[in-house]
Amino acid sequence: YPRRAKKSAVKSEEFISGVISYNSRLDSKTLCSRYLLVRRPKTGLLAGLWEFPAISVSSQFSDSEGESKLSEILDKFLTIDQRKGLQIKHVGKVSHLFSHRHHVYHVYKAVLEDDRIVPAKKSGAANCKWVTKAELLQSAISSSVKKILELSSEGEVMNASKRRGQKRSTKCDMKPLEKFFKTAS
Amino acid sequence: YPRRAKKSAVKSEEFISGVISYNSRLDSKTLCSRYLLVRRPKTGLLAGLWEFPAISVSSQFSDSEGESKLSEILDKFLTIDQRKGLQIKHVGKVSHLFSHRHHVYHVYKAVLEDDRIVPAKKSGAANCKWVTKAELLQSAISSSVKKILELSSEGEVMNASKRRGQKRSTKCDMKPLEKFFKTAS
Amino acid sequence: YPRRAKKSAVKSEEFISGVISYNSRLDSKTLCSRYLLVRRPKTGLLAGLWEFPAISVSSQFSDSEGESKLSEILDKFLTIDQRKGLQIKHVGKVSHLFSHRHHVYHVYKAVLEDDRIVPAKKSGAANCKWVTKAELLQSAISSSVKKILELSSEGEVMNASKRRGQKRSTKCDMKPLEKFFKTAS
Amino acid sequence: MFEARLVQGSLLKKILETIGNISTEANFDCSSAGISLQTMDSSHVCLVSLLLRSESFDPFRCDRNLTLGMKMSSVSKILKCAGNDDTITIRAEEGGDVVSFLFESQNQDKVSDYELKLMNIDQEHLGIPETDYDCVIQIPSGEFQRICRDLSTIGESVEIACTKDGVRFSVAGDVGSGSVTLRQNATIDKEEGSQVTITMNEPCTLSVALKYLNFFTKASSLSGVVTISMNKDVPLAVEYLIGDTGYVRFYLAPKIGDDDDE
Amino acid sequence: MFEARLVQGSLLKKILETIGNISTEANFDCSSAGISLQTMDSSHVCLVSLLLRSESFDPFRCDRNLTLGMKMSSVSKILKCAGNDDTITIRAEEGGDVVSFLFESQNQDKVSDYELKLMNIDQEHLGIPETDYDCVIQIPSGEFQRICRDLSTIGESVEIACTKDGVRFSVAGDVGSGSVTLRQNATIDKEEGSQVTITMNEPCTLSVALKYLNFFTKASSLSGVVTISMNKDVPLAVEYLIGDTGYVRFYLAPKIGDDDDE
Amino acid sequence: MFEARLVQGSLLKKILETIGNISTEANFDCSSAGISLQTMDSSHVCLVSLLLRSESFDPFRCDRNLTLGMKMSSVSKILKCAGNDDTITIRAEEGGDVVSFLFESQNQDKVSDYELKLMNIDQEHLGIPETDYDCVIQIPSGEFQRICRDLSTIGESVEIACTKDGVRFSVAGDVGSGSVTLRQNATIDKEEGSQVTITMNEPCTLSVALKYLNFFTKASSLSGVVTISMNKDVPLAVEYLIGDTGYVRFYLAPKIGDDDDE
Repeated sequence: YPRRAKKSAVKSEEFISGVISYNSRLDSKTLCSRYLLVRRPKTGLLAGLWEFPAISVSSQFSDSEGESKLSEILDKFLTIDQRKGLQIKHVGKVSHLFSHRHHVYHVYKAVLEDDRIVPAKKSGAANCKWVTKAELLQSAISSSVKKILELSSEGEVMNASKRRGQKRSTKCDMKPLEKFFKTAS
Repeated sequence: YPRRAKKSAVKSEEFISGVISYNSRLDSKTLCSRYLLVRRPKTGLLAGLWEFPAISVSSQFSDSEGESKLSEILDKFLTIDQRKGLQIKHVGKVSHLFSHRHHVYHVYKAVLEDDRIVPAKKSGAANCKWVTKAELLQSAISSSVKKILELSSEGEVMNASKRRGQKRSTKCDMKPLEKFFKTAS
Repeated sequence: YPRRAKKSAVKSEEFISGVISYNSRLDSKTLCSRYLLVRRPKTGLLAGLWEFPAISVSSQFSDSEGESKLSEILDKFLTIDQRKGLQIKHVGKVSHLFSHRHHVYHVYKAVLEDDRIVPAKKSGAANCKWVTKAELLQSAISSSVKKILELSSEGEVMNASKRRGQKRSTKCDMKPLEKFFKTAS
Repeated sequence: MFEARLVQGSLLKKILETIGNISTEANFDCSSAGISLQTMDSSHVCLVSLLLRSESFDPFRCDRNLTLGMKMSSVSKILKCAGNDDTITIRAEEGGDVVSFLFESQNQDKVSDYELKLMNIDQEHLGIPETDYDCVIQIPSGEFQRICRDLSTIGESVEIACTKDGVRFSVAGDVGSGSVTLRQNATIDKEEGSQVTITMNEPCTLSVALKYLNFFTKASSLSGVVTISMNKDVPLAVEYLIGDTGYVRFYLAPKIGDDDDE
Repeated sequence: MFEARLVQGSLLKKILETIGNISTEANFDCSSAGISLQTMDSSHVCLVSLLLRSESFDPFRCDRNLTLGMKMSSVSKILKCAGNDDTITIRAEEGGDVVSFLFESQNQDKVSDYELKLMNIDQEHLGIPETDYDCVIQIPSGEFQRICRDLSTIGESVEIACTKDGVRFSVAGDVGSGSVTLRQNATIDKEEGSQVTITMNEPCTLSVALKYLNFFTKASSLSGVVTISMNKDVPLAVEYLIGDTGYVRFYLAPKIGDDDDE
Repeated sequence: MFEARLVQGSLLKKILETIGNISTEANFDCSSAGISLQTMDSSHVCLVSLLLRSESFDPFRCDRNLTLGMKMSSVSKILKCAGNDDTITIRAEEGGDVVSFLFESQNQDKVSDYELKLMNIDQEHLGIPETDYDCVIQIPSGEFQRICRDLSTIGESVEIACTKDGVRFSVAGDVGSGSVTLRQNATIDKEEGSQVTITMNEPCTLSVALKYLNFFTKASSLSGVVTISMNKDVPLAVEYLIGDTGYVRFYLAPKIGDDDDE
């Protein structure tokens, strides 16, 4: 998409972005996914917004450097048990142009196959939360977060139609209990 | 094989032919196979003879058209449960020259792995029967049916010798009960 | 390595050498391996020394001839049950230069995956023993035996570091009972 | 309208489990005589024939002959939901596409009602002639089940040899060989009527596949006694009576040729 | 310092097995009131809330409020090493990183001492308001467990419909459909107090997923009676009392929309 | 000719199951003294030694010393076909290639005869010297089995520490750590003779692998009491007596170095 003629005015920063999720199987037809969001610092760019955990990377990073950076993210937010079940895939990249910045997110998708080892968050992993897709879209997020989510969801609809037997449906027919009970203070 | 010089006198018709079978495991060394035969109409070409279910197809059919035509055959004769266990393979083709016709049968082999879901025939699938190879050869069949059977059996002897442990033997040491008890009227 | 200028003085003999072993799993971290050694005849070259079972082969042997010769070795020393669990790999070759001879050993590694079917030796397989690596190095062996052992062990350390969960460690923290009880006469 | 009420509902549970091992779908034929069923396994070497006479039920009503085609695993699932002491009532309408099962606990405090979709099942029935068998052996059903299970760990075929003194079951396999001999008029269990009884015209020997005998003996809970009938070179007959008003009979093709099962 | 001694140690074994099916890690909150726990499953559709009042224990000592975060499978492994008649004592120090479990056989001849590493578990608690439910049903716990298990072989959702006459559980699936009806004030088991009792403001119908009910009913060994409370469109509540001094309560989100579970 | 008849045939069934866990093939050595067996597992860290004296049998006949090599899984299959109350008779001919097992029911109405092909098994025997152990502990066999099973869910090695007051079994693993202490002369079971008894020269501590102890304790059904004998740095000895006329003894190599099992 369009770029300013004077490229040097826009600094391009690159990141590894981890879309970490797990699927709870509600019944033989219904899976309910939850994604890990982290909160940006209270000051600075996109202050206080929620996003997928990300970490800076140099623009010419190798595959192994990308995996290594992703590991740093995973180590920060997931317990050892949670890391055991991960299926990881490099799904592509998402660009976002700000007024004076250009961010490129190299998106990795990491899905926990065994849903029973959530919901504990890793000790010390503050300012993060596991949310459904609906809750994610209702959180304070930037548009690049939506683009990253769409990119990482691309394979899923196809898989749903191809897979016999247990379907992957994103339609959960039960609301989570937080809709009924408020979080205790 | 030989063709008349005046090709236009012989009309070539092409068919998808489905050799549908299941294997009953009598014991650790013995498998007993049964094949699905259907009866041709009482009038017309090869009237009243038994054959493998077949369906017309255009001469330049694609792979997916072939599979789609095969599906029509399977839907007509097999129940949903019976279709679950199918292993399907396109094994080749068989030609047969009549006095004024030329038939080409594109042979697909479909083997039901789970023998416990037979012998129910699909409701409405009249004029068909499941027979052993011996019973098949004793039925009223045309020579193209024998050729189709031979073509679809080509892999099996090889597999028998290569496979350790459970052998695929076509020698059943028990006669089916129809040899002892006649069908009730 | 160095060869005499007059090649014809040194006769080159080639062998298939089988490093046959099994692994006992002592606990989730410890595997203890044992190797099959056979004793050479009491007279002649390397008299009375222990070695991995070997069999002559022509110098231009094909893959299938190699496997066939290996089968002869396996048939001689292993029971049918012991042969069931074998994982076989052609790992390379080892040369050894004597004063007037040159031996080339084409080394095959055969590992029994199921340790419960040892220690019976095949009836009639005299002059052979199953030994740990430590016991092997303490036996009367030639230097080519050591080289063959090193060649066949090359993959193992690498596998140990790559494999998560159950580690392949060669450090057994229990001594075999032969260290405590002497063989009855 | 078809309606049949069985006070001893557990009988139906046991019957269904047995049939389900042999065939996955079968037709229950309902007439004024009662409920009958005949089905073969997929290899056509064994057949099960069931009869529950109308006297087994109270009440029993069958306005018109009706054929109820059912998937055995589905009926089993439903019958597993019945308590062992429940009364079971089967109901169906002519031309309907469901059969209903009503379970009532003894004090009627718990009532369960299940509906199962019927299937169209096209199976031929075989006519089984009345046969005068050379040997008819009565054995306690649990004993026969035990013997079949034991011998099937050793080999795949059993040779059954019956003389006036007793019956011998022999097997051979990779491990070795074995035989079990039961003597005539022996008392295996202390209970009265639990003897081994042989009625014989002439001695008879037959070999059959143990895999199928182990299916049949799942009906052992239906009756304390199993009756085995043999003629040379004809299918073995194995019968369990259901009270006074019914039976389950199994037929198994004999092994061809010599008794070697290798 | 925290110390709590439970003479009927088997209670703790049963409680732990139940919770472990729902969540893999949870915080045990210790205060002068007793031991409490609240955790949800990973899909956040069900919640278990446990309370063992301090009177359940003898002695009970809790100098300062303490949160003991444990991995359920690890606690289960340790509690499986307790004999069914053992006394169980739980001990922990403030600021410590282990919790210890002491098992004493009745005659004190066998004493087992286990230490479990604590975890930092960050789970939010939900506030569950006191609710006046439209229908409150008491059923023998074994009966409810049996019904949930039976119906889950037929379908995945159960519709619970309660009227003053009784409660009906309905299910539908590929095999067919079914319903079980229990009558009010019925006597299912001979034991006293094992009746079906319904307290009702107005009739109520709710659909829930059987998968989760089958987790809850693993607590059946804790109490002879289970109490099910329903309001339209709010989470179902399922409660098992633990003696006089505690309870385990489960909450399960209702199914949205119509009762069709397909 | 070798013939040995054991009235309590169930003993043989239990013995065979135990040995089969350790070694897949073994030689039964028959002499006028009785039947003995010695075999090690494939890692050579444990050994089982069996003796059934000739007085265990009636009759017992052994014309010439005989070695019967058998595959344990095959013998187990055959012995599973014996009833628990059957008499078992073992027979073999010198120079023959089979061993036969005769099972006779109590009233002789059911007689089973099995033949097993013998194997040539080339295993060395180890000479086990008479040892004066520092600690000899007698525990009810069921209790020891329970302890080994419990501790093996926590860790892989157990440290056994014996003093005059009692014996302590300790384990550590990923989950945490634990120890079980049994007091001297304690009464764990009400039955007479089911006490924990310690005979000690000096205190002793030994670490061994629980995996192998769990194999040994499968012999618990042979005897109400298990005797554990320990000396520092020599193999642990675990003995179950078989009536008055036999024993099964297990030896297990100790863990080297410190007691850390990681």
